[in-house]
Amino acid sequence: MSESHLPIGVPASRRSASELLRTLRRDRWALTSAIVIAALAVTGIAAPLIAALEGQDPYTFHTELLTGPGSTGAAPLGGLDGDHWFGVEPLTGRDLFAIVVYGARTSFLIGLASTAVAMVLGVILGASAGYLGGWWDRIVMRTIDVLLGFPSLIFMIAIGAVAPPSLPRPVLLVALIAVFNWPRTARVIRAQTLSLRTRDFVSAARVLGAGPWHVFRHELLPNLLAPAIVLTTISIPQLIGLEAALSFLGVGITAPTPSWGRTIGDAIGWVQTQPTYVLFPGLALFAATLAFNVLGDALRDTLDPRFGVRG
Amino acid sequence: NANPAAPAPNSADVAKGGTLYILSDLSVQQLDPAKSQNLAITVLGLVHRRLTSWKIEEGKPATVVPDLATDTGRPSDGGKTWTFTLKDNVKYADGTPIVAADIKYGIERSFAAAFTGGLAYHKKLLAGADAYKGPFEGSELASIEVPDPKTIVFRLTQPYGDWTWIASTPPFAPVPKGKGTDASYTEKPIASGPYQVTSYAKGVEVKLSRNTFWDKGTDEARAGLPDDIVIQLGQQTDIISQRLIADAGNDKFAFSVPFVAPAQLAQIQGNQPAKQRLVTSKSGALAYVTLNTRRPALADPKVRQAFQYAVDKASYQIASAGSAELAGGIATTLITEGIAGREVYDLYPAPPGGDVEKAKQLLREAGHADGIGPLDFVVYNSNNYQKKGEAVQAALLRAGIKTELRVVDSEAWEALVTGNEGTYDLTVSSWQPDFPSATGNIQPLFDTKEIGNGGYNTARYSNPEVDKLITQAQSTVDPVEAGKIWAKADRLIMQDSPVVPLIYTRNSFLHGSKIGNFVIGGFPAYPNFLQVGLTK
Amino acid sequence: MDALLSLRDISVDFTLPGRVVHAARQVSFDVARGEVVAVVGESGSGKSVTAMSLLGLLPSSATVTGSALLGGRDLYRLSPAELRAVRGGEIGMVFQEPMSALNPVFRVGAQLVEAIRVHRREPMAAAKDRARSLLEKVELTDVPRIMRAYPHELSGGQLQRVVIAMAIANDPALVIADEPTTALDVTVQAGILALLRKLGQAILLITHDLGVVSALADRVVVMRDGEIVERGTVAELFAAPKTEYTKHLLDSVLTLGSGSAEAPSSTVDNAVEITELAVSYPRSHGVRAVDGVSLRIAPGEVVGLVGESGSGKSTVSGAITGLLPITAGSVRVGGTDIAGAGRRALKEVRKRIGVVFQDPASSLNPRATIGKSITEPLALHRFEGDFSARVTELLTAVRLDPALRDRYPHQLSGGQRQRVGIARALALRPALLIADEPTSALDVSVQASILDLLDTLRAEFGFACLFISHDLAVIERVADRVAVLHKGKLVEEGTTAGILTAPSHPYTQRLIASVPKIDRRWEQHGHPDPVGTP
Amino acid sequence: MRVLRFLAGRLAGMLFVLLVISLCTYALFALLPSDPARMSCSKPCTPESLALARGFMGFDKPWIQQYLDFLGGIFAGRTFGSGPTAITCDAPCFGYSFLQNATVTDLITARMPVTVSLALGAAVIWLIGGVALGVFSALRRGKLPDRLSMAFTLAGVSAPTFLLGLLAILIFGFTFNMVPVSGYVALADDPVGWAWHLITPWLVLAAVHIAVYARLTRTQMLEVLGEDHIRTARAIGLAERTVIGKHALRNVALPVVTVFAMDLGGLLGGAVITERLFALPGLGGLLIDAVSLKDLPLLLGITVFAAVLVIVANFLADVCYGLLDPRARVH
Ligand SMILES: Nc1ncnc2c1ncn2[C@@H]1O[C@H](COP(=O)(O)OP(=O)(O)OP(=O)(O)O)[C@@H](O)[C@H]1O
Ligand SMILES: Nc1ncnc2c1ncn2[C@@H]1O[C@H](COP(=O)(O)OP(=O)(O)OP(=O)(O)O)[C@@H](O)[C@H]1O
Ligand SMILES: [Mg+2]
Ligand SMILES: [Mg+2]
Repeated sequence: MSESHLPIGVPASRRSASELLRTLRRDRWALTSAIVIAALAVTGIAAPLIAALEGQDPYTFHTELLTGPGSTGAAPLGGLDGDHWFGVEPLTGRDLFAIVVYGARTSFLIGLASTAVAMVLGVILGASAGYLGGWWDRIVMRTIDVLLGFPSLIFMIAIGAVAPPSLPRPVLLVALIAVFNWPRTARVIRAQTLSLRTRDFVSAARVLGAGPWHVFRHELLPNLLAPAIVLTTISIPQLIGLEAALSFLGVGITAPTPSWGRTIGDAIGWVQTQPTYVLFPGLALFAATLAFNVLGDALRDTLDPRFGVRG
Repeated sequence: NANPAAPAPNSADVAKGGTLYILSDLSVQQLDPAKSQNLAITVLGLVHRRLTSWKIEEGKPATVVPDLATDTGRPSDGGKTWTFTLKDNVKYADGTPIVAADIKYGIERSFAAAFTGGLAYHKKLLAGADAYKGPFEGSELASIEVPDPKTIVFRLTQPYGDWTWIASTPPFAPVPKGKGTDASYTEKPIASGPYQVTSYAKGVEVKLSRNTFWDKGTDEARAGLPDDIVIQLGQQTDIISQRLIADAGNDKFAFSVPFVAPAQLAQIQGNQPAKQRLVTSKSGALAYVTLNTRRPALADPKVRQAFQYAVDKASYQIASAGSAELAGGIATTLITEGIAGREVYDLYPAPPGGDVEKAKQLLREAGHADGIGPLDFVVYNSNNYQKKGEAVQAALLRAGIKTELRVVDSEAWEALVTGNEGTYDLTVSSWQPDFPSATGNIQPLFDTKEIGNGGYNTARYSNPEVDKLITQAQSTVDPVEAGKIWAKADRLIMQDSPVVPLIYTRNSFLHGSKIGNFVIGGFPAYPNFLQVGLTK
Repeated sequence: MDALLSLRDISVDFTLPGRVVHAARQVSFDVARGEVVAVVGESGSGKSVTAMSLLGLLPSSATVTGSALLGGRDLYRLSPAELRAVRGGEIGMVFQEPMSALNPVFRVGAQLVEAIRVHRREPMAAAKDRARSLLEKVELTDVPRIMRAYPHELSGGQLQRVVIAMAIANDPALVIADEPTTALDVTVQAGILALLRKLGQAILLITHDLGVVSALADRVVVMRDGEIVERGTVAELFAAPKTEYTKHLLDSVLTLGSGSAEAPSSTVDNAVEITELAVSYPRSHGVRAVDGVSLRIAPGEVVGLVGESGSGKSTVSGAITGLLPITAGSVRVGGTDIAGAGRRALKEVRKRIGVVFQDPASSLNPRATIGKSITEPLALHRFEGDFSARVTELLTAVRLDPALRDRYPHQLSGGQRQRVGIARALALRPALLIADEPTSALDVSVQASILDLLDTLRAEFGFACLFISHDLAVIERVADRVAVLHKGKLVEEGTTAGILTAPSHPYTQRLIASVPKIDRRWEQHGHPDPVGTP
Repeated sequence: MRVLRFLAGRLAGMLFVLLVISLCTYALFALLPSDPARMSCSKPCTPESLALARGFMGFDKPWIQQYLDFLGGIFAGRTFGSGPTAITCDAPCFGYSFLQNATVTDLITARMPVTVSLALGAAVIWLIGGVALGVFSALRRGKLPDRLSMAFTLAGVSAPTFLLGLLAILIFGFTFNMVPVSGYVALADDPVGWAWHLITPWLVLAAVHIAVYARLTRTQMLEVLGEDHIRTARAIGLAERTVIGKHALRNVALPVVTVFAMDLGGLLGGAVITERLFALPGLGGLLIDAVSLKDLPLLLGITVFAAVLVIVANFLADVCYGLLDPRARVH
């Protein structure tokens, strides 16, 4: 055996970070996705600035702009022009670009936060149930059954009705979304753990004296990441939709603060008269979803040392 | 009809026969007269006749007409006693004649605990009804007398001029004495109207067919044209619109029960054939912003008056339906169009977009130079109310009135605004009476008795003078006289500004190309199901 | 010569991030019909990679150049359909690590039947019969159970024989056997070798066991560092090795009777004390894999555990480490009862145990680099000091290039992986080492180094050791005492010298008689009888 | 014996879960500001008429008592009111919907076939389609077909069901006039009509779910393809089709089965939006009615029923684990 080192040497410690970078450099899809995600995050954070570029805000009504048939403002392009880059919302004349930009704030950031919380909970509880088994497994699994079988709609209506307005909405939202979404991940992760836990390398760690946390962190987690990444990235649009549903029930970010999910929900009925209304926020959501999934794949590939399998 | 472009409904071509399809978004079709809250001219009216009914003509206020009775009721005792006589030869679908005792029994039945849920305006008015528990425990209601099979006499607790309208509500439909003891009566009611139920599939569809014993000659309210009627239940509103726009197959013979939503209205505006089949009411329910007078921030009438100028009724029109034309005319008074007694006036004249300066000035005068708020603005999450609320919110903000929208489920909203606590500042909603009398416009909304406990005085407005006028008007038998009193009350209330009238909400309905006689009168803002027919 | 297989200038390169590994370079040799060619050489010298390249089984990170002609067709340039016919049909392959070679979710029988039916349109029943007879041929007992078992329910040696059965299922013209007997005790090994001989197929035999070479091969190719360093007939090679490396290799061979380790220091407290241990597996219907075994290991003592494949050796080690639930009896390690110990006590005990698993492939986390796997115990038990230096130290000690620390397990050769396992077990300087076939994949020279290493460490720290091996010479070399397991029962126990020279149990006697010896006087005797007749 | 003990344990667990769910539902209703009797209150809804309605339906009692009555009804049946107007609900009585005038059991049984038809049909499509797409993607990892299939399936999850359904109706129903847009035909009456009416809803529902399956399959596939036993499968000469479709796929099954059980279990409790959109009289529509009309007895009945389905589906998934992967057996 012999090795010849190529010019680029990689220090072991920074391997995965630098490999991810390498992947990005090599994979144009992944690079684009990273850029899209970064752009959306910046958009969310700097929404007022970006809307100011266009010179609009998402709250001001422009009923004077609503011409079109029946003067609903619903035209195929919805009044898209140099002042209103995405056109305006029918019935109100609010600027759609500003709405989408501000919506990134709510949907993208809150959607992400709740996704993250749900996934962390799901992975930890699922893996611990599968690995530890016994009564802990039973408790977690029965809790999952309860949550999955629970009429969450009623629950949210009830919460919407009784939650004191003083409670910070983002916190409430993230908590609610997380509570109803971790079980799905947890079940998948548990199933995977059941199959992993008897493998020799897990046993090897155990006989080294590794406790459950160590086994989880060093043996299970790296092998569970692939499905976890998929479940995480795929659930983003659903959770953003859930955020919209919650705000509809009065639990979410209150109107008129824009959110993608709500705008899309409002816009569905207009798909024939003003397709741009659903198209722009829809594309934003789709772009975010696609970008996260592509990046998730890239991350998966980086984490998988057996990169490349012969077909 | 709101579309000048569209030709007049093809009433000339309607013919007897055919199958009519009614597309409903509801999944439960209540056909038990004791439990139904239907207006006199919708589905229930196809199956059940009552003592009186409504005559609906285009562009005219609704009038009361005799139905099973020979006239619209004869008041005596200053309006405390009302007597009706039944027509000859009126029969149920099984051929048995309808007798006065059946009307009495039908009304008594509505008092039973098992049959709550219908219109119950009669319950408080009939003497001695407070303690009455319905006919199934063996007792009869003494204040309804049936001296002979053709005559029925009602004794009321107070003189009540509108009893003739009350007699058109569902509980005044006949139920053969002793029948209808169980809950399933709604699925196989004994019909007195032109149609009887042939099949009832819960949540799916109800099929009606002709009642051969119904005699057109005795009925001036019903045309009874189609041979069969199919009510399709549980349909999605948008899909109903799309089906009717497409106008294919049986949908040619169909019309929509729910209103056409704004998005579809916009779509129809660009579709000439569909546009011809869109029928918009001339007027309708009063949409208004409620100012909770019991809240410190809104206790000052001057502050409340500022709202009258701050709102932007034009943007509300657009938010409701896209245009003033489709949304309905601007409202400045409380009594709605098509109702006797209505007087048009404007205490707070302003352009449709509001008068922001005036509003600011009033606020300044009231000591709120920096504006007020944030106020708790609750809206419910159906019928586009969220958008409408946002329009009001944006308009108020121009005058420095800050609000925070609180979106709640419609049931929760109902519980909140009709509950006893009244923890909200503003809300926006609309109101349409159940029968065309100004009572329905004023009393439920502004009578002190209607605050909390399920009452709809959501502004929690209490003015002894107004209360007095209400009692006075209700006991006036002469509609013209009563109308005058109601108009006075209307003005009085508006001076105190507990609500901001926005618009008289027009409702739009779509029907298939083979539907004729699809008419919406001055009141109510619904098509008259009883006259609809199919064209050849 | 009529070459069945002829390799020409085969080179295999792996592209890893930032570097290229030249695993095989310009490898050329021929295998004639019916001939057995042994490839021997240092662990990591490219034997397996070369073999796998023939069937196109290398991962896509590998680049293969050269040509491999099988009956005139270049294997590297076959169409997928042709390749499929060759795989399993013309060339049967026995993989080096049998324990991870089978699909864990299918029954062993089904996989064997499938291997048969890919190439022969046979009815199910016939294929099943054939499968059963194949399993019998490879000397498996309890065939019905094996057919029904899932791979993880079989012992290493049982699996190895299943894999061999699969390889020969369709009477291929050539069998590539990569370390085919590493998990087999000598009695079974002898049978398998005899079987392979009898089948008369050409065999490309990759092995580190020169005894096997001498018993089976016609010609030998010696590889080192990806290159062929020497080739010749078995006789030539053994008689007159040309290169230093081959000489060294031959010198490192351990033969039975070449001496044993010194006697143990006296015992105070037992490092391990097993009393009346019984273990039965959940699906074994009460049949006990280990039954009534009592054994103790004193501190500083090495106990060799030998026994037939499937006799329960790994089960005993599993019980000692607490990985398997005990059905009866007790296991005490350093005075602590393993079954009854609390989590903290268990952790304390385990801190002092090092374990080398029988299957190196699956005992390493596929997602962790070698370096990380080795530092794991250090981190776990808060080892003070420079991790990186310690890893370098350990890798060097097991004769691995410290640069391998950044590799992942699948990027190593079988022997390299095994040594990583050893390095990990030794990382914490354990007081008790449990080693399950720790040198089975190592060539004799590396094996010698490892055994020396163990000696040194033992002299320094005096750890106790349970050493499971099927290689009696190795046992003789390291063990103070030997215990012999047979069908789950301990049939014999005593000092190494005593047992190996004067075995009393018939199984042990058979075992010792079957040890293949390298016959250095090959040319005089002709082909020696590979079957050690009991 | 062990199996029996295990089953008994699980059964007890399930019953416990159902108790918790139903209890919580009742408690939640107590939390809600709206009153289930309100929907049966006369108009105008005076406090007296509300009290009357409440009393008849049994909503005047403390909620915990109502809950106990509900439990009692399951074993002993219930009667509401008295005299000739009394409503009886025979044991096992899971409640009576006053708004729909029927026992909850009758309502659910009437609606079940529709939902089952919808859910199962869609499930078949998305399971087969999703797994096939996932395998396809895995084999072309990182290439354009992989990305396209990902974008395609993600469009399905990203778009709200409502939008998908509406578009499907507009395009296939109205523009091309290919399929009916609403209604349900019983399988027994007319199998072709049944499928014909359901094909669009199936596709819509499948489009919503397919992405998860495609993505999970893809990632697990990549995971498995690197394992040694796949090499063995190839070495014995198996066709790539078999290597992928049998050896690799079986190892992919665990997460897919898990998600499938959850999705199917959830959907059998009602595919709310799809049913509404296509006017399919299934449990989803019933559930929405129950929620919006605050029909507590019906809601509770559907909740318990749906929970049973979810729990049973999850249980079956758990049982499958051992069959699919012997290493995942819980001992
Ligand atoms: N999980 C299991 N379920 C059922 N039987 C098992 C299981 N694991 C091992 N066995 C059986 O128990 C017996 C002892 O196995 P063990 O692995 O201890 O053998 P061994 O002595 O280590 O053999 P080898 O030298 O081949 O590795 C074998 O017959 C094996 O088939
Ligand atoms: N996937 C891979 N990526 C990178 N390097 C690899 C890979 N597989 C094998 N190697 C390297 O190639 C060399 C040859 O490996 P091979 O498996 O052929 O060794 P071997 O001769 O079979 O050794 P052993 O006797 O230990 O099994 C080794 O140094 C190994 O580290
Ligand atoms: Mg090798
Ligand atoms: Mg073993």
